[in-house]
Amino acid sequence: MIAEEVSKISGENPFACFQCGDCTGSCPVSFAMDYGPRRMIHLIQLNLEEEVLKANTHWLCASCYNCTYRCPRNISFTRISYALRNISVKRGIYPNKTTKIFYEIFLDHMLKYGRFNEGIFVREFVAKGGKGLKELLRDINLGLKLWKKGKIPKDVDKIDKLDQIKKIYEACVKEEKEDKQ
Amino acid sequence: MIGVLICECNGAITLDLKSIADSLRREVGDVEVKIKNAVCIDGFEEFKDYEKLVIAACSPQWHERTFKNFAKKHGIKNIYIVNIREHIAYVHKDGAKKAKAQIKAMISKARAGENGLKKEKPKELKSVLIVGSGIAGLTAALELEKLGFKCYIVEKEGEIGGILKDVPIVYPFNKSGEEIIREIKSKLKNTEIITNAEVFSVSGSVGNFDISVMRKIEDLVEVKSIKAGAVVLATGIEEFKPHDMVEYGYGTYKNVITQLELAKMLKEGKVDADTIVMQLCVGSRDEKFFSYCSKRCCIYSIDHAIMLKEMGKDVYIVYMDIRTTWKSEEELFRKARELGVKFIRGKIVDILEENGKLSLTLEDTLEQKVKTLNADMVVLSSALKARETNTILAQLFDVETDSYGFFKKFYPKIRVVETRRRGIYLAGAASEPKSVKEAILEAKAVAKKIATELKASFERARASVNEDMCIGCEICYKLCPHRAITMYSAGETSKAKVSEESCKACGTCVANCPTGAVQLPGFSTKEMLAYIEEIMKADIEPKIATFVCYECAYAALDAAGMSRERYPENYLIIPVPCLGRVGLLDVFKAFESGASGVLLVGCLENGCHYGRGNKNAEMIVELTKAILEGIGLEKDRIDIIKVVNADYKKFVEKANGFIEKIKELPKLEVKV
Amino acid sequence: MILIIGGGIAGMQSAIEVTSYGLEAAIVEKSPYLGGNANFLHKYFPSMPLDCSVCITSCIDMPGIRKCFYRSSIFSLENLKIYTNSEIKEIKKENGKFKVVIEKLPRYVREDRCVNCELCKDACPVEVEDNLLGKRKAIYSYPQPIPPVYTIDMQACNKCGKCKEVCRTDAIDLEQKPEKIELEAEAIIIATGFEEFKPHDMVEYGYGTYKNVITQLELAKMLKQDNFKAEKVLMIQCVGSRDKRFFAYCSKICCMFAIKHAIMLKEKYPDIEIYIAYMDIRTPGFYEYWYRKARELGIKFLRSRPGDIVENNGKLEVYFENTLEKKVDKLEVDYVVLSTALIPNENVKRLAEMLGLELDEYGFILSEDGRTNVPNVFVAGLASSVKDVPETVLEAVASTVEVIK
Amino acid sequence: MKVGYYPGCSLKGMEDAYSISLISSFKVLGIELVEIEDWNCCGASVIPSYDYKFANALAARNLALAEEQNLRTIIAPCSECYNRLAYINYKMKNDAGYMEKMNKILSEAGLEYRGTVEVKHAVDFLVNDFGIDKIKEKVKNPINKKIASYYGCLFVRPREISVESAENPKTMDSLVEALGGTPVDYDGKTKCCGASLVVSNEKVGLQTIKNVLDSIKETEAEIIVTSCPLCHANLDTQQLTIEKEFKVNYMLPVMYFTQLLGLALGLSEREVALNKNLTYEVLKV
Repeated sequence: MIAEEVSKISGENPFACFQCGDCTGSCPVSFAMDYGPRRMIHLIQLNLEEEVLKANTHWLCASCYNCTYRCPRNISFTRISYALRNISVKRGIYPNKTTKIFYEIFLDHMLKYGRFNEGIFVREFVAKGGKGLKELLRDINLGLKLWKKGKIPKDVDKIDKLDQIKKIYEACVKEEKEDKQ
Repeated sequence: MIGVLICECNGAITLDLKSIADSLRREVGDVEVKIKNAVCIDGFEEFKDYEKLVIAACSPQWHERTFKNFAKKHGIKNIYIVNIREHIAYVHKDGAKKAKAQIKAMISKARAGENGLKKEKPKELKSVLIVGSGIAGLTAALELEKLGFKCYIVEKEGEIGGILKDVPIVYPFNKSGEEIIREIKSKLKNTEIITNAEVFSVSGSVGNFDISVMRKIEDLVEVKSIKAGAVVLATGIEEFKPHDMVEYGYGTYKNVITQLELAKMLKEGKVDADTIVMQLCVGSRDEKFFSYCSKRCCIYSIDHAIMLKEMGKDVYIVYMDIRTTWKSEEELFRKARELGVKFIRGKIVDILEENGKLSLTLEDTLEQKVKTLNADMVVLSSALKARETNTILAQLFDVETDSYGFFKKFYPKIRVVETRRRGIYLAGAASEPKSVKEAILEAKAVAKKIATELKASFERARASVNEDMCIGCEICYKLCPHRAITMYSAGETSKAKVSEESCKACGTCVANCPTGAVQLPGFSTKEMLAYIEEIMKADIEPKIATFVCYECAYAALDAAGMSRERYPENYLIIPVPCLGRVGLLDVFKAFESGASGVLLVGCLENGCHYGRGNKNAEMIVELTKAILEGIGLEKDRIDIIKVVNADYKKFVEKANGFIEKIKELPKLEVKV
Repeated sequence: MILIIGGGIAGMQSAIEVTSYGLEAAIVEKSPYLGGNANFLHKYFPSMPLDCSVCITSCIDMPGIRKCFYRSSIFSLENLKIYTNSEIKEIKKENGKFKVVIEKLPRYVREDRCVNCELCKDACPVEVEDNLLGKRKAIYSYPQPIPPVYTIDMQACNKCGKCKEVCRTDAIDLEQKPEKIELEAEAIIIATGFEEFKPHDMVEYGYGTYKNVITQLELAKMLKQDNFKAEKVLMIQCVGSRDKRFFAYCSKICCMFAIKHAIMLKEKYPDIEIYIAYMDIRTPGFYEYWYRKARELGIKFLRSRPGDIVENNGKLEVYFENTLEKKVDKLEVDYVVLSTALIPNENVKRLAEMLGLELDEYGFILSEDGRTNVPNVFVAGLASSVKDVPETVLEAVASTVEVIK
Repeated sequence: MKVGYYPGCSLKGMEDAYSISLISSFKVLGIELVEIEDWNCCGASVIPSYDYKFANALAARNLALAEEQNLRTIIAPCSECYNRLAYINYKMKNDAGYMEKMNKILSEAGLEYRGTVEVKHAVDFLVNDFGIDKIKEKVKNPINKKIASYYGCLFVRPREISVESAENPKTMDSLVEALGGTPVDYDGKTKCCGASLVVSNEKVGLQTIKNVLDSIKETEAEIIVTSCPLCHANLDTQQLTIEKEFKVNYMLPVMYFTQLLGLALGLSEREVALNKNLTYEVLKV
C-alpha cells in the first residue's frame, strides 16, 4: 500500500489527515500542481497509487514547510513529498529528463566527492543533455555575467574519508533490501 | 469453630464433593463441614450464630448479597465465599484437588482474620461549597437547596454568571445568558454567593470539609472559613485567545475577532460590517493547541450567523465538519442553510488587511480551488479551554486534571460527576466543554449524588495504621489512590493516618508498607500470608499463584467459566480487592511456599477501579523480575495480564500459554 | 414506591439511584432479562481502552467503585423488585398516586427456585437460532443474566419434560400462566430506550434483500458472537437520519458507534479494509480522540452519501460521489454496514396514551431535564432523545433528583 | 569566541561571497569560525528526494564529526543545510528509537552520535547568542537605508527547529536596525522563493520568485538582505531573468546579511565581496 510505504520512509501518517485543506491553501506552488497537497493525501488514503505517482505535486513541492507549519493534525506534507519522490525514483519515474540528470549527477557527486561539485556539475549537466539549446544560449548569456563577477562554478575539494560515505550508502541500500524481504 | 458449607448447585458443581468434605474434616481441625443443595434458595440456618462461615459455591458476583442477607438473618458475623463453580468445576476437567486447596486456604484466612466491618459515622453537615457561579454552579445550588442543603458559591470574578453572561441568545432557551442567570439567582434562598473570592486552603474529608476562602473587598482581604459536607467544582470554561495563530492576525487586525467578542457586539445590537466570515475549529481539533473538539462552537456560530443574516448581513461559515447533533441543533443548521448562510468546507490559511478590508485565502475542498474571499470582519470560533485556575484548585482539593487542565472524571462512562476523591464533585464544563443543557443535567446529577452520599452510612472495612509501628516513610501516603492517607507530625518523625471516609479499601497501602503498620481487615498481612501458605500446599504441580483483582479480572474469570472455556487447574486463585494489594511480600511468600510461577490478573490500562492499582502492580512485577534475576532465578516466573469481562478469551489464552513457559523452567527448590 | 418502566441502562441506573437513597422501587421490563440494548453491544466507548458493555453501573456496597450490572447484584436488593417478561397493562391516577396493572408473562421457570445451574440447558434437545446468542436451546439464559434464572422459549419448546427431570430444585413449571400484578407507585420513570431504524424503505441500499447489507446493531451482535469475517467493509452514516424523508434529526451517536466498530475490527484484523462514508463526522468534545485514532489506524473516510448498492457475484458494488474528489466512483465490498437512525421504542406510544404524555413528531417523549408534562412522571435515557451512555446515566441520575424531592 | 562552522557546498562554490563576508565580518566581531573537518554535503533537497534515509544519515555524519571534534555549537549559514542538520539533530535527540536506527547506519562507517551538538543558524547565533548590543557597539558606518529582510522558508519552518515564529519573524530586522537601517514590513518575508524549482521546473520557479520580489517592491525598500545562498541566488541572479521574462523592472539590490554587517562594521566592499552580487550595479545607480 502506498500509504504504508510513504509512512515508512517519512515517518508521517497520511491517514491522520481529516481533509481541512489548510495545506493546499498555504502552498505557494499549488497553483501549478495537478492536485493540491490535501487531495494528494486523500488519494494516498484511498490507495490510488497510479494517480499519486503520475501527479506532478510532489515534484513541484519546494519544501517550504508551510503546510507542515499549519497542519492541525501535525502531518508534514513536505516529508510526504520527499517520500513520494523516493518511491517514484525507485520505480524510475521522473517528471522530466532534466530532473533525472540533475539527480543522478548529484548522487554521483555525493559518492565520488562527498560534496556537490558545481564546476564539474555544469560540464556534466550540459554534456548529458540536461539543457536544451535555447535555455543553454540564455544560460550562457547569464553565465557570462556571472563570470564577469567572478562567480564561476568552482571545483570543490573531495572529502578525505570518502569510504565512510560509501559505507553509509551501502548500509542504507542493504537495509532497504532487507525491508523488502 | 468455623463452619464450612459446600453447595451442590443442583449437581452443576461436578466435583466429588463428598470426598472433599471428608478430607476437610480429616485434615482440618475445628471445622463443621456440610454439603447442601441450592444454598442461594434455602439459606443456611444450620450454622446459626456461627462466628465465621466459609461457603463454597458459585461466584460471589451472583449471590454474595443473597448470602449476606441470609447471614444477617441467621446471626452469622462473617462469611467467606469460595468460587468452586465458575473458577473450578466449569473450567477444569478434574478440579477436586484445587477445590480442596481453595477451601482450605479460605479456612486458614478465616481463622487468621477478625471482624473488620465498621459502620461509618453519620454525616451531619448539610452544607455544600460550590466553586464557580456559572450555569452549572447556580443550578447545583438551586437543586441542593430544594433537597435541604445550605450552599456557598465562591466566585473569582466580581460578577456571577461565568462565560454565559455574555451570550446574547442561549441555545436552546431563546433567552439571553444574563436573563437565565438572573432567573436562577432569584430562586436561590439559602445560598450565600461570595464574589471576588478564591479558595485558598482545604482540609478534612467527605462530610466534614474545612475550607478557607479569601475575599477581596477593594484593597482589603477578608478570610472566611466554611464548613461543608461536599464540594462541587463548577469552574466552567473560557475562550482561547488565538494570538499565537498569527496567520489570522488576531490582535493585530481590529476586525478579526472571536465568537465571544461577536456575542458582546450582538448583545449591544451593533455589528459594523456587511460581509462576515466565520472560521470554525480555531485552536480546537488542532494538535498544536487543543486536540479535542470544543463541541459548542458549531452551534453558537450558527446561532450568531442566523442573527447576522436576519440583520441583513452576508455570512460565510468556513468549516471542516458541522457538528450539530440531535434534533433542534440539526434544525438550526438547516435553517441557516435555508436562510442563505454560505458554508465553505475548508480552512482559512491567511488573512491580510488592506484599507480596512480583509482578504482571506483558503482552499474550498469541495470545489478543489484555492480561493480568495473578501470580508469586513472575520470571526474566529476559538477553542473553549479549561480555566487556568483549575490546576491550583486541583492541588488544593487533591483531585486530578488532564493534560488540557480539565478536571478528570472518575470514570468517563458512568461516573462523570465524581472525582477520585469522595465528596468532591464536578459539574458543567469543568471536566469537558459542554452545552448548557448538559451542564444543567450534570448539576442536577451532582445534587442527587451529594444527597445520597451525605445520607449514606456504609458498613465496611477500612485500613488503619498502628501508630507504634509506623516509621513515617510516606510510601502509603504517596501511593494511596484516593488520598485517604495524611501525614501528621508526632515528635521527631511523622506518622500516617487513614481518613475513614476517604478510604475505599483497595489495600495498596497494606501491600507496600515496609513495617506492616497499616492493615486492612479481610486483607491484612496475616490473613493473606495464611491464605497463600495454605493454598500452596495443594497437590498440583507446577503451582501458579494467581492474584486476581476482585473487579474486572474476577469477572473475566467468571465469564470464562460461564462459557466453559478450559484452562489448566494449576492456577491457584488468590483473590485481592485490587491488584494494588499485591506486594513483594505476597509474591515472594508464594514462591517460598512452593509456587513455580506468579500471575497477576487485573483491570485494563486506565481501567483500574481504584485509580492506579494495576500500575502499582506493574511496579511490583518489575521489582520482582529484578530481584529474581538478582538471586539467579528466571525473571519469566512472574507476569501480569489486564482483562475485562468481554475479553475473557485473552485470559484463557494467556493461562494456556503461561503454563507452558513455567513448565519449561526448572522446579523451584526452596530450602527451609 | 417508584415505578421504572424499562430495564436498560437508564432504567437500571435510575433504580440504583432511587434505592440507594432508601426508597422502594420496581423495574418492569418486557424482555426476560435486564440490560436492554446493552446486552447486544460488545464494548462501549468512551472509556479508554474500550471496556465491556456490562460494566456499566456501580456497586452499592462500596462508595466510589464501579462494577458491572450483574456484579452489583441488583436482583438481590431488598428494596427493589424486578418484573421481567412483564408489560404495563394499565395505569390510572388515583389520589395523586399511580395504580398500575402489569402482566407478567410466564417464563415457565420459577424465579425463586432456579439456581442458574445450567443442567436443564444441557438436557434440552431443541436447538434454535437466536439473534443475540447464535445457536441456543429452547431453555436458555444470557451470559450474565439478571435475574440469574433460565427462561423457556415456548415457541420452540416441545414440552418433552427433560429439563424438569434434571432440575433438583423443582424450578420448571411448564404450566405457568400469565400473572396480573397490581402496584401503587408515587412516581414513574420511563426508560424505554431506543430501537434501530430498519431501512427496508430505502430501496437503494437493498437492506433486507442483500444478505450482506446489515445495520450497526447487527454488526455489534456479530462482533459479540465473534463470527464476522470480511476483507472489505463499507459503513454508511446517516441512513435515515438527517433525512427529511425519514428522520430529520441527527442520531448523534452513530458516528462514534461506527468508529468504535471500525477500530475494533481494525485492531482485530489489521488487514481488513474499512471505509466510512460520511457527510460530517460528529465526534464532539473528547470523542475527537477516537476519530483521530480511527484515521491513524488507516480507516478510510469517504465524504459522500452512496447512491446505490448492487449485488454482483456475492460482492456488493457501491456507487457514490466522492465529494472531495468531485468524482463518481464505484467500490466493491463484502459487507455494507448501515448506521441507521435511532428511533424510540414502539411501546412509548401506548404509554403516552395511558399517561397523557406529549410526544414529538417522531415519538420521542417531550421533556425538560428529565421532567415530562405530567407531574411525577419522569423520563431517563433514549426515550426522550438520542444520547450516549454517559449522558443516559447522567439523565437517569438527574431525573431521580426530582423523584427524591 | 570560537564556534563550530558548517559551510556547506554552496558557500564553497558559486556563493563564496557569503562565506567570505561571513568570515571577515565575524572576525571583526571577534568570533572565530572553526570549520568541521572533513564535513560532507548535507544532501540538500536532492538526496532526500532520492533516498530519504541516506540523506538523513549524511546529515547525521556531520553531527557525529562535530561531536568527535568537540564542537558544542555549530552554525550553518545556509538555510537548507541548517534545516537538514537541525532537523536530524532534533529528531535524534527526541526519538530514542530513531537515534538507535541512525547510529546503526553510522556504525558501519565507524561513527556514532550521542546528541551533544547544537545546530544554529548563523543569524540566530549572531543576534540571540552573540547579542545585538555588542554588535551595535562596533558599528562604524551606519547604513541609513530602507532594508527588506527576506527570511525565506527554512529559517522559520518547520516548527520543531524554527528560529522564531513563522508568521512575523523579527531576528533579521533587529539586526538591520542595529546596523542603522530601517527595516520594512511586508507580507512576503517568509514566502517561498521556490528553492531549486528554477532548475527542475523553471516556469513555476520563476513565478514564485516573482511573487516574492513583487511584495518587496511594494515596500519601496532600497536593499534586500538574505540569509541563505539559495534565496540569494534566486532573488539576485534570477532577478535579471525575471525582469526579462516578465518585462518588469525591479532594480532591487540584494546582499547577504553578512555583507551588510561587514559594511556597517567598516569593512570595504571588496572585503565582503559585494561586487559578486549581480545586482551590485543597481546599488551604484
